[in-house]
Amino acid sequence: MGIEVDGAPEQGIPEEADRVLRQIEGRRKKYRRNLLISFAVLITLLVTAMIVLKLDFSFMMKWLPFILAGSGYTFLVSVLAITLACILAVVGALGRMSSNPVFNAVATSYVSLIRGTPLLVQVYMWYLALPQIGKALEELGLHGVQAWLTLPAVPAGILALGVCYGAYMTETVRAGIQSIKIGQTEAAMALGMTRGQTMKRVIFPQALRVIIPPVSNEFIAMIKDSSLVSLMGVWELSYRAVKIGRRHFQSLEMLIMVALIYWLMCILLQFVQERIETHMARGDRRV
Amino acid sequence: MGIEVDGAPEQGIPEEADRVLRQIEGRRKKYRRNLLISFAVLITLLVTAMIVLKLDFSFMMKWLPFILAGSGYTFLVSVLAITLACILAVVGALGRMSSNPVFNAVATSYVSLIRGTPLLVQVYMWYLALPQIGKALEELGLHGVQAWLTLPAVPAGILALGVCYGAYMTETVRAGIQSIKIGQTEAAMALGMTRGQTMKRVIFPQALRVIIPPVSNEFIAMIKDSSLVSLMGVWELSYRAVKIGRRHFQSLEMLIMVALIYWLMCILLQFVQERIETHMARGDRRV
Amino acid sequence: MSVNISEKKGPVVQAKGIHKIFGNMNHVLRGLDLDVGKGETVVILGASGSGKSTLLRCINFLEAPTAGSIEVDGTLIRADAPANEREAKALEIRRKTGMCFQSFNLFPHMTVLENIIEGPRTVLKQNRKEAEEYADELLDWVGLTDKRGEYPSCLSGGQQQRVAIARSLAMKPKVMLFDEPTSALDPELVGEVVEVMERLAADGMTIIAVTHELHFARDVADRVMIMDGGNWVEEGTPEKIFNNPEQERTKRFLAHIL
Amino acid sequence: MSVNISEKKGPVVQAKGIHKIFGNMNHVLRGLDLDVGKGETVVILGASGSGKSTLLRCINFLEAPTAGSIEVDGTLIRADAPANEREAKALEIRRKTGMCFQSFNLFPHMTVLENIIEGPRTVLKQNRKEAEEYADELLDWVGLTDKRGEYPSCLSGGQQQRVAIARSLAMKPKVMLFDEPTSALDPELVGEVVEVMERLAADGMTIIAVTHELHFARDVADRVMIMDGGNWVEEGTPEKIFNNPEQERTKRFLAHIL
Amino acid sequence: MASSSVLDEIMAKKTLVVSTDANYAPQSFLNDKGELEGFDISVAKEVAKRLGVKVKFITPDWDLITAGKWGKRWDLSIGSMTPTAERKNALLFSLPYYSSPAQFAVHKNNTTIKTLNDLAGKTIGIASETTNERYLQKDLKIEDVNVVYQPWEAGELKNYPTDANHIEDLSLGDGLRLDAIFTSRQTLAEAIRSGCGKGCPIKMLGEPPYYEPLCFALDKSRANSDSFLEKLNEIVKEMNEDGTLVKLSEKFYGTNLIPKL
Ligand SMILES: Nc1ncnc2c1ncn2[C@@H]1O[C@H](COP(=O)(O)OP(=O)(O)OP(=O)(O)O)[C@@H](O)[C@H]1O
Ligand SMILES: Nc1ncnc2c1ncn2[C@@H]1O[C@H](COP(=O)(O)OP(=O)(O)OP(=O)(O)O)[C@@H](O)[C@H]1O
Ligand SMILES: [Mg+2]
Ligand SMILES: [Mg+2]
Repeated sequence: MGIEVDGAPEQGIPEEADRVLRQIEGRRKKYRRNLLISFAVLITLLVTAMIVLKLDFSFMMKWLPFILAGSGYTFLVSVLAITLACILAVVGALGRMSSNPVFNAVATSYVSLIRGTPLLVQVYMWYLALPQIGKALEELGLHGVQAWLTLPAVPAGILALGVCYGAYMTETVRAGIQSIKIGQTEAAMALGMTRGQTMKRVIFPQALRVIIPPVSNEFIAMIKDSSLVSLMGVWELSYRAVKIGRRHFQSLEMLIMVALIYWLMCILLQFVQERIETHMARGDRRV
Repeated sequence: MGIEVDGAPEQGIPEEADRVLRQIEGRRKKYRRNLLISFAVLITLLVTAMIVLKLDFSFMMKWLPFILAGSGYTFLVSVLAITLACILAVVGALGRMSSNPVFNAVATSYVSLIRGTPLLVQVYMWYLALPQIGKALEELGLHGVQAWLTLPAVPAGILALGVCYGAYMTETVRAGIQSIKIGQTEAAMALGMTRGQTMKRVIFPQALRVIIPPVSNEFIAMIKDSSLVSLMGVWELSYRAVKIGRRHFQSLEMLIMVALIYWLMCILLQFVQERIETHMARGDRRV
Repeated sequence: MSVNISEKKGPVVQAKGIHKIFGNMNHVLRGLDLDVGKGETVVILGASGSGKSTLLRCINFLEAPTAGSIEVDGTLIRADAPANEREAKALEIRRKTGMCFQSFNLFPHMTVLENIIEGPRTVLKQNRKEAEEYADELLDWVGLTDKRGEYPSCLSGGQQQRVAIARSLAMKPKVMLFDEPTSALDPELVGEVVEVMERLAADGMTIIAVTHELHFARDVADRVMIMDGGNWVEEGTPEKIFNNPEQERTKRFLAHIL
Repeated sequence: MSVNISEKKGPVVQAKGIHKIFGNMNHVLRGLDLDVGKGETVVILGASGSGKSTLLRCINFLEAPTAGSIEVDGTLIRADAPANEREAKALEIRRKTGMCFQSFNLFPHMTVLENIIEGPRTVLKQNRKEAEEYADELLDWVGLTDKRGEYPSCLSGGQQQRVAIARSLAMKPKVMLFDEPTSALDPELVGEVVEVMERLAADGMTIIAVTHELHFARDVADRVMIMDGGNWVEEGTPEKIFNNPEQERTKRFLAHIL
Repeated sequence: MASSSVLDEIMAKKTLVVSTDANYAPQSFLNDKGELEGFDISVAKEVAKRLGVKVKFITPDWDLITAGKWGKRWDLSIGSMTPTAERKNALLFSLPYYSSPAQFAVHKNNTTIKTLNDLAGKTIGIASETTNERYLQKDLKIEDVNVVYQPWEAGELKNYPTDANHIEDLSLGDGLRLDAIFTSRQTLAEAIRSGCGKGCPIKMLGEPPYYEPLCFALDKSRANSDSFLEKLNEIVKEMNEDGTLVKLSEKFYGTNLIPKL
């Protein structure tokens, strides 16, 4: 039995271990290589499928710049809507956890009603129903209200998306806040912090770590849902693609193209998301 | 200092404590009452808003039975699609965690591609692109393929929804599996179970608990997204509401009505979901 | 550095007739009294579930007692006071009370220094310089000056608990409450935390500790109190409790843990 | 019931030249040997991070050693064997080895009985009746017959650990590995688990235990081994190690925990 | 099998599958019993009768119909489709079975817009990718129709998914979002008649700027459609000559919209 005396520990790595380590390294490399090959094959398959479909690539290339020009609207609407959604989500989450019955009821109804109805219907409500409410109010004597409530397409779209995603994200934020261990609240309270200070200084910064990944996912989903504003005639990505597709009766080409553009945007955003998550992980066990 | 001798502990509850307990109980009751009042006020507001909008209620009531008849399709499509999605999600999650590079690449691409493109585009692809691929294959000599790949509206819708939600749920299932503590795997492995047995007998049954709530949410979301099959001419809820609305130029009435129907369905499903979750919690600390 | 210089006199903590009833009539504390004098070190022992943690948490109102009153350094709260008055007074008591938990509960998103200055900055509205100066003194005192900029996750359990003690001390509390501060630690790390607690007691801090570290109870405590089923069973000097326990229940309990 | 009747002779576990290198050249085990004879009880002591758990986990191949070989009851695996052969042999070794963890790791979705029969049913393909009969014997042996149908979350830590031991024994293992089985337990609950381990040793089970329960090490172990930095520092009978340690490092370590 | 003609296939399965977009009254809509009804529906039933087969309707999205490549899901579109040059890339058109006047409309309360020329610089709502939009863009090419464009330019063309949307938007108020809309006369007449619930507050403006012929459409990508198209043209001619179409037009539109062939 190889008891070693107190002193220099055996530092050498035996040849056998070296072989095993090289084996492990080799297996990792091979795995990574095979993974790459598999991806390449899959992309090739995808391209082949497109060729088999006899897609009119020159047509697609011709309209690409025109369609891409719509991505500005897509981005504008998405960014403003997600900002609105984040604000609503935080307020909503506080409401859902509040012991004030009014605040709680409002938040709960908001989440239930919005999550229970299709976004499409909500878009119409912001666009069509709001002016009618304005009209009704005007008849009750409030002059000029209707003009205020008759939202142009882009603001209506931002409101619709923001309010809708805000309801979904309310639950995400609430789950994030509730995932922070009770011990953190207790430690902060024991220092004499008020509930507000505890939330702001201790709980929320930690919950943010948990919340960021699902919120990025929501943002990615929203980029795609923002195509709903095209219903109101905003010339964003989908609108342009659908319009060109209809005009030239090559909808399939345009749909595939716009799908690819969305996909690229999503991959890009996922990359950004990963960077943010890495950055947020700095308080974690060192790597 | 009130040291008590070894013996019968003081069982009596002092009068003061009684008062405090009654206070707490009173506060809880008051809270519950206020919450109910708040909800009642909110629902009243909602109804008032509808009246202010001068909605044509008799028109809505007249068409209610006809539109409700579409909920059968909505349900059929949603139930079959969520079943497909669950199967795909489990396979996909295993793929995402697999050390087989091909399986892993396929699962990863599936998730990325599907999550990166709008569902609308996917619906069109299943309906429009598949027959064209069939035609191309037929030209390559495979007779009868096109007829097979020319899916009727309902199967195409089920496939589109199922494949799309399967991709989203893949990540849910993966997160659920990975949320099970490593100690569980180790305990199972230490008993001599193979990886497959460990997954099937120990990890998956526990992950199910974590997975059920988000999957129910997906199901609720899918109920609403199932309206996309109306594009292919399936006479489900939305199709009926939209067509009647357009026919009589009363879209708002019909949209609000269909939104309320969806909302009721969602509330119903959430209720069912809560029952299931309670049932699943039986292995938990006793209540 | 001397954390707290005081002559031993007059009670700092005075709990009277504390009852705690959880939810559906789970009667956990059954009318306890507790007086702790200035500079005194009291160790509370008792079986799991006897209510030790609940009592500590009632003292700084992390848990509101169902009946009785708590007085800490002149601030008195009755269990049946109106909710908003109780809330305000509870904040006051908590500022005068430091508490260390079994699981440390450091703020993981802040460095060691930030953890320590968080209380003084947010609660006492001290400026950064003032807070950091005292934090540095405290870090020196617990021997962790070199960990000043690290995040808690990079520290061992023992180091984390020492930071947690420094964080409490930064508020200049009148009493320190310890709830099993060493039971989450590896055996070799227990020593460093107990050593800090001993120095704290020696510096004259008033301490109420729930701990299974018998060495601390025996050598440092002025008084040991045994709890069972939400009642005091016996109290006395460590010599008396460990060598000549009177009550049968005390003997049974000590047999288990010695 | 006697769990394992055997004469003490011949090694059951034979580990030779075990190295373990984690990830980026983190050399945790540095060429360890270990022979454990039939019916022998070996206790491994060492500071946190010295590699005790890693060694135990290498013995039943929960962690594959980077170099060396492990032989358990006639099944031999070399570190550099082809992956699929190693995988198959590892399953064989795990079936001959029981392991108890610090955090019990009972399956929370199964009742106590289901936990115990899970291994025999799934791995050994026993029928339900056979498995339940033996499970009932084991439950009787660990004194938990009345908890047969409960879920683990309703049991105390000590009861959970006893069920975990029964679960391992249900596989009729040749060796039992214990990795700090009592360090997650409240002090009053440690006794009941140690008592079961003692009876196991008395019944002739081969045991390798990492534990800080000095009472067990002193009174039950046949041999105590001290590990530091992935090397053995010293080994011997409990009397020798606790009363006359030779090595400076052993003395330093014992000073910390005694 | 592969070389059998479309007509043979239809006769063999004894069913004619017709696609129609049930978005437009009185061409094709859901009646008070929730069944399909309208001019197009009646025409389709008549066509099937004359072919001696049963008729089956399918109601996909308009985009799915105009995209072509139907993959044999349906045989024929009877949906008041204008044979524009681009559509001819994907579809085959029969002889026109009726024609439709295009029509402007404004809000009832409007007093400033009296003639078509007053529309210069105004915001006009149209359904996206319809002949109406192409006309206002001065880019409409219809077989055998000489289109005369208006001398003025609209201020803004607002696109909507379908006509119902801009009609509802104009009903909100004069000049609120739209000053005028432009669609087919039948659609406007139906909107005014059915009244958006409580009296649709819009009125027609001026004379129709053009009439567009409307035809049946076939999938160009489906092989061997020639005999079917010939047969359809025969049937259209018969229905035109024996007065069937005129009768249906008067039933559904209240006027005769059937051109002389
Ligand atoms: N928040 C709570 N809600 C309901 N019951 C509680 C709560 N906290 C504690 N209890 C109950 O009070 C009893 C006493 O708990 P407490 O934590 O004070 O015991 P303890 O003496 O600190 O035990 P341990 O040594 O395990 O920490 C427990 O049995 C538990 O049932
Ligand atoms: N899965 C792993 N990956 C990387 N490093 C590991 C892993 N497991 C253990 N280690 C490293 O091996 C070292 C020894 O760990 P091990 O758990 O064996 O120590 P131990 O003696 O059991 O300590 P303790 O008393 O804390 O349980 C640790 O310092 C750790 O850095
Ligand atoms: Mg406690
Ligand atoms: Mg260990």
